[in-house]
Amino acid sequence: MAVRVQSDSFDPGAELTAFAHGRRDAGAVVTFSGLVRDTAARDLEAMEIEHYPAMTERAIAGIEAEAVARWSLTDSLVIHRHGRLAPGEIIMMVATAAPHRADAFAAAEFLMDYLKSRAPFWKKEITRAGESWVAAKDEDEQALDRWRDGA
Amino acid sequence: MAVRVQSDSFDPGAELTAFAHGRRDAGAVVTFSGLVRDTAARDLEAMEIEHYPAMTERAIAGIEAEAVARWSLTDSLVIHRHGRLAPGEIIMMVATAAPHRADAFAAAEFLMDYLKSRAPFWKKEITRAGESWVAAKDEDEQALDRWRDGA
Amino acid sequence: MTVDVLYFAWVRERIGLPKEKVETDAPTVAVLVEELKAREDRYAAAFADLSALRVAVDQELTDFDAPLDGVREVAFFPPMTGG
Amino acid sequence: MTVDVLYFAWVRERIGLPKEKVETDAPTVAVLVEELKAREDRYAAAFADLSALRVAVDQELTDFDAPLDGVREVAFFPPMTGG
Repeated sequence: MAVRVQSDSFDPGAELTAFAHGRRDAGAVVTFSGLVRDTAARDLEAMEIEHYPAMTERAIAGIEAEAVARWSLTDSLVIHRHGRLAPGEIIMMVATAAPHRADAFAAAEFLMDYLKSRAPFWKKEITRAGESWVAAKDEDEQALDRWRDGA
Repeated sequence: MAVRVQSDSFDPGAELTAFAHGRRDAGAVVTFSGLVRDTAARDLEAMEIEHYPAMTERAIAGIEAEAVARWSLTDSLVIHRHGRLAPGEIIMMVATAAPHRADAFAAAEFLMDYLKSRAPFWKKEITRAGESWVAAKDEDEQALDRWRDGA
Repeated sequence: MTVDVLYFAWVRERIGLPKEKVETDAPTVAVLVEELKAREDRYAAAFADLSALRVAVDQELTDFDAPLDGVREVAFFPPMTGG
Repeated sequence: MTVDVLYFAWVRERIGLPKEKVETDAPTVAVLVEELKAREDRYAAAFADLSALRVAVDQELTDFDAPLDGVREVAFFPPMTGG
């Protein structure tokens, strides 16, 4: 289990290489990488990510601990950036390792669903037309429901 | 969409780096990496993977085409090795890119479930105690059912 | 008591500052919100619709009924958009 | 007609070869299997439990009722264990 919150960029591939290296106990490694996606109008200049430093790492570690308690995981990793990012840049990454693929997939999806709606980050899109805070989606809140009664 | 079937090893991290590079149209990249897992008795010497060369790439391409038809994917990649592998070595990898994470996750899980039971590979475990073919699991066959009525 | 009050995202922009010290005897977050709204229009505007806001007390997500006794830090922000 | 018959994994090991040419007029895979079983014990052993076997005709997964008319290649193997 590891959590990193940083403004620096990182290479998800290098992270996956390090995360998967030398595991004889985990047959399955799942990663999710979140990238800055351009707007429909293709006019995105930057995404700014604000966070709540005193709370962020603790909140993520709490989410990770719950994933480890619910699934049979060998390891997990969450990296999340803040600050100003260009289109196509990496925002964040989740990695899970488990003996079986169902656990690795479920835990990665669980981590993503909770990070989306429960980790203290806020995204703002800066386009040629102006700036706007990204609104939370109902579907992201609903995505949490599937984890409530045991997956 | 790409399929590679090979005996050579590969680095899933380098593949992820290349796969994710420069995407402005896909916010979500999911990878699954399958590694050779040691036996419970920790006596695995090697895993041998046999395949059906004339059929393998076509079967995988068919599975990939179905994933692309079912989900809104920007891209997908399947790499699968054959031959003799040591514990901890990479066996195979799936990567999916999509505008939204739900599509990227679902398509990666779909690809894995179909590769497990419908791509012509057979695994044999070679331990100090002897050799044995890995038996197909009922749960892998059941995993296909969830994709039958539209996910 | 003195509480550090933090604002994030559009709550921060609407109120016009990221953090302030607030002297209060409010027993709950909800009462603190009423005190803040009574201060100035920009607070009233920021807190107009509590269903659009989330609150953390001492860096733990909670709700507006949460007690403030012994609390050092209260943060207000819109629903989170991580990931 | 002449058909290439391929065997994989333990089917290959039990029959003792990966591939052979078979002269047959069998209308379906199932009839071809009966012809093979009648040859020798090792074939009878390999095909004893068809529920433990899968079949591909011209590199497409199919079932034992599949017709053989015009077919060039038939492959027998256990359930696949990819991924």
